[in-house]
Amino acid sequence: MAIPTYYPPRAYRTRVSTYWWLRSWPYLRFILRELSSISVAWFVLVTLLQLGALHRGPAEYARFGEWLRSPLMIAGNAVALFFLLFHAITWFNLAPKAMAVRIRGKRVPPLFITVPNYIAWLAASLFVAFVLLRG
Amino acid sequence: MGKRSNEPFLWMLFSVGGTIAALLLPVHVFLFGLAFPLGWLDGPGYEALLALARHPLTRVYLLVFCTLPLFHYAHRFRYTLYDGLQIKHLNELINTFCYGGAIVGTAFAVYLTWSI
Amino acid sequence: MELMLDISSHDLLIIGGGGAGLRAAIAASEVFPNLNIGIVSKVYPMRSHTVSAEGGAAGAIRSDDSLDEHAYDTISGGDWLCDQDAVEAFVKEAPEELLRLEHWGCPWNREPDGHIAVRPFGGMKKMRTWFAADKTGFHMLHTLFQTCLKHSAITRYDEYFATKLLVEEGRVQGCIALELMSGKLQAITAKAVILTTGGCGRVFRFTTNASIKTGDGMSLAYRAGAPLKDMEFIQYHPTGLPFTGILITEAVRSEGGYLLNKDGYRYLQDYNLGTPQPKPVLRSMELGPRDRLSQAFVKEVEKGRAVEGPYGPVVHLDLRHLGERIINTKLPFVRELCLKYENIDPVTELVPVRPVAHYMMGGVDTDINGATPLAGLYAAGEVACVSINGANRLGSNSLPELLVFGARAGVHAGRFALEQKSPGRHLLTQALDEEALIRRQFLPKTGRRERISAIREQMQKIMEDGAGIYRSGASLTEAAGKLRELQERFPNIALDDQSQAFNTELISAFELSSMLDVAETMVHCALNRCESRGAHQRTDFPARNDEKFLAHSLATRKADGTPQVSYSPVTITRWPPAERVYGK
Amino acid sequence: MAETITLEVQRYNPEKDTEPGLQTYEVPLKKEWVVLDALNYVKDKVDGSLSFRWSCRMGICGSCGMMVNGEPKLTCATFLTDYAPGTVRVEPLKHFPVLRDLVVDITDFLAKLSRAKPWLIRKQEKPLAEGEYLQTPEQLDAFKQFSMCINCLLCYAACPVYGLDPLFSGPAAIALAQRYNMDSRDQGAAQRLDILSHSDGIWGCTFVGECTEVCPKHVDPAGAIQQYKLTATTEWFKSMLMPWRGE
Repeated sequence: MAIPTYYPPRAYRTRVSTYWWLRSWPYLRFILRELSSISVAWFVLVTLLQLGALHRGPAEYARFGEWLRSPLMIAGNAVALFFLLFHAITWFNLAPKAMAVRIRGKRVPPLFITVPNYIAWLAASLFVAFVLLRG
Repeated sequence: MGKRSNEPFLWMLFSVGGTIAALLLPVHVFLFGLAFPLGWLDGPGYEALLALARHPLTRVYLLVFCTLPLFHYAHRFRYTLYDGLQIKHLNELINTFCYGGAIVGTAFAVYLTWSI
Repeated sequence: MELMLDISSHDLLIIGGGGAGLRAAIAASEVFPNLNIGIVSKVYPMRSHTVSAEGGAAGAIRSDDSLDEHAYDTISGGDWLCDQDAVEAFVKEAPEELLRLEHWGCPWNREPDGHIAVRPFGGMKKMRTWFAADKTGFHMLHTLFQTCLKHSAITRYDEYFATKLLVEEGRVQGCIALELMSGKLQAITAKAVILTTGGCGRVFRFTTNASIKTGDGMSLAYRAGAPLKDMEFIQYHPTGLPFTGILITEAVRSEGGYLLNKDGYRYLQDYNLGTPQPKPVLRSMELGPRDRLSQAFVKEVEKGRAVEGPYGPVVHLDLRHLGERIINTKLPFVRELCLKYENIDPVTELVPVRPVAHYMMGGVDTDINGATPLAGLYAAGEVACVSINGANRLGSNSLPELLVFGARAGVHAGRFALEQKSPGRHLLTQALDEEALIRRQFLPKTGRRERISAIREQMQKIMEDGAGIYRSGASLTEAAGKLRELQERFPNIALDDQSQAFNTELISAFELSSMLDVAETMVHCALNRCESRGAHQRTDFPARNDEKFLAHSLATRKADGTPQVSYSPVTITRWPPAERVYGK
Repeated sequence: MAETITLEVQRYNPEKDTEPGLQTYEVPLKKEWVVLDALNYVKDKVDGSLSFRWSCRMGICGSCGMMVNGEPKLTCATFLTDYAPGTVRVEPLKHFPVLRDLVVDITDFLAKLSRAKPWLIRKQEKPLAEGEYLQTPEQLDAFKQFSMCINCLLCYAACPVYGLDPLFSGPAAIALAQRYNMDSRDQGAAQRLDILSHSDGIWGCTFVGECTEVCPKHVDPAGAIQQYKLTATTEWFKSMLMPWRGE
């Protein structure tokens, strides 16, 4: 137990700026990574709307297809793709930090966790593409 | 154990959702968001897609795909608002907005994958 | 600036929050659960200098080893100036203490089967050095500090600087301490006080010691009337970096590093240390004993063959021929230290080195239980002289020493405290006097012009020139005179800083005043000891003289502030004085 | 190499100033000088009233952490030449109350450290006479990295979460709790769970990861926290599924 001072001097406290994440590149990179979550929600929403359109019949679905072809949607999805790739890469790269896997007492090197993640990503992507493109 | 926080549960949804989002969302955005609308690749037609969506395995896939990433988003965006804008004091509002959104989306997803 | 005074009270007060102090506090708290304990420390405990010890801690545990062998290595290493009863107690309790630390979580290195691993160390015939990588002191200190956190009977005064011991009725009854954060004075009364403030390497300019090691506890005891013992014995390490004092381990030389003078010549061949071979040869050239290497350096400087660097003469340690691969695999920590803290790459550059003051064998005179001749005052660790280190400390004995004698002092001071009445009534007057004194001494600015750093640098030069690796009657007499002059100039120091909050300049002034006292005792003890023994080498008396000087020097403070030197006998139990022989 | 370099030092004296300001000094530029040497030069030769903490000057005592050009650094291991030509701006560690010049108040950290119970907890103490708790080199390796923390608090200065929410336990305290949790000799993980799994504990962390980047001893507090989140979640599910299991 440390004894508290009876005469605390006037310590100066700085307030963290609202735009602290603009102060350095690592912080900005962090906030961009976190903002990728908006892209996640966005495209889940797009998918739900697509399912809804699919549910309501061919005419609705065609209109939905038109909407997807509008320049605004193309731009929005391009941005979303950028953020989702950013999310995927940071997610897989940080995975070894969050998981300390030990085999026979030795910690598995980070690459042994990262590489299978990337392989799984590739396999899942190819599978989805195959199912959608096979005919 | 003393005061139990439900953070572990929310964090697990965040983690699983984040992994699913990382594995699957990029290819979906690329195909449905860019490649098919821009004509780079030929996507499945209405009938084919409907048939695919009605396959039991696809239903399960879509359900997972459209729910867990929403909780990933809710968790992450909540903290982004807390820290990025320093509005943690509005946490009740933020939580309602983020998790409420995820729950509504989940309900919508359950309905659609069930009824399609 | 105004000073304020507060009073608090404990049964047992410990001054110094390093390894010895924390061990003492935990020992006292475990043995006497009702004891109310305070620890005053001028830095947060985990900043203490124990943290810097690298090598390890000696404790005989292997079946091929024995307590007697550890005792003999210690006593012969100390050139027979050790008290042998203390050494016997020490070697017996060292393994227990190291084991206790294991039970508290210290991450000792292990054998594959899970048992404690030990390694060899200089001056030891057997492997008995326990180690936690190359950061043994760091791990020991943090284990002690973190263990201390669970003891609610221990109150910490972090960043409080003790300025004076309170003595009444011939008994030490607490101290006055200055809280750095607020600048207020605190009178802390206690029924017993343990000093655990560490050594005083900063008396010298070139030292491995941290900036906080300024002999504060030694001077507190000395001014309160307790004698300082064997203050002439200062251990040097032959290869320190000149500017920072960072220690470059012996391993560099055992891997094949050369020591070169300014002509690129391996000068050790001129000092009866063998003939140069390309590969390292045990007990020859660069692998000769530490003291001989330090002495050869002084001779090279005298011959004008040392390299003149920005921080005085140096010689060069050459590792370049070993190549990057060997340096990276065998000596990674050395390269890291050079690169990270002094911007030198030993792969491509010569490393300037010189002998640096490393450890103080002397200190506050205590018995085997840490008790000083002054009632109620105890001491342990480097501040104390028990003495187990004699004229030259054996490597890896200092860490177990602070555990063994920290614990002993804690228990005995705790027991003493329980037998005492509450502190006397006149202590408050003393505290108020101290407050007035500090105000008079440091606060007015007018008419004063001495800078702290100027006096400190002069003191360090005087000590290096007059009381360094080699001393002589003439050099010591001159040093004694010059130190007196500095003592007289000290009251004229002017502080730029007149504020209360975290006034580090005021602390520097206190520290300088401590160092001047300690330096004087070193010089006087050295002057009176007309022989060469262990770390004390007199050019005018090159031989050991057991007839006259198989004795501890005791420096007590006279009324005029100068030291009076007397002698007390060395305790010999089973090992009569003999020649120091190595390598057999 | 230029002869001197400009040092901008944040000064604050609570008895005179309402807020900190920068003061400029010209100091010699030498190859082996670190930022701390420049500060000591100022204190010794120019202005004795400049206050800062330092001790070992070899990166192990943890005293001399400051912001150097906006980044948390141990000033004993930060060379002036890395910033030359140009100025070196030295400020107290971010996110802590400033007591004086470059000295910050770290009592908050010490309180948090104590709360994390960073000591070995045993259900049953083994008597000394029975020897050491056996621990293989692999078991030692499991927590060794987390035991390297020197409490320099650079990680707190790098952590925006701590800056925004002073209640957050912070990187070093959690890493040190995890150091004991991972120690094969320790049995106190359950006792630490309540403290760590509190909303002010690990859950406040958003894995910015800068604590690990700035750590001079490669402790990886960010890793410690994420790993503990997994542990806490597992424990949470266990206690939900098997509420009778208890402590």
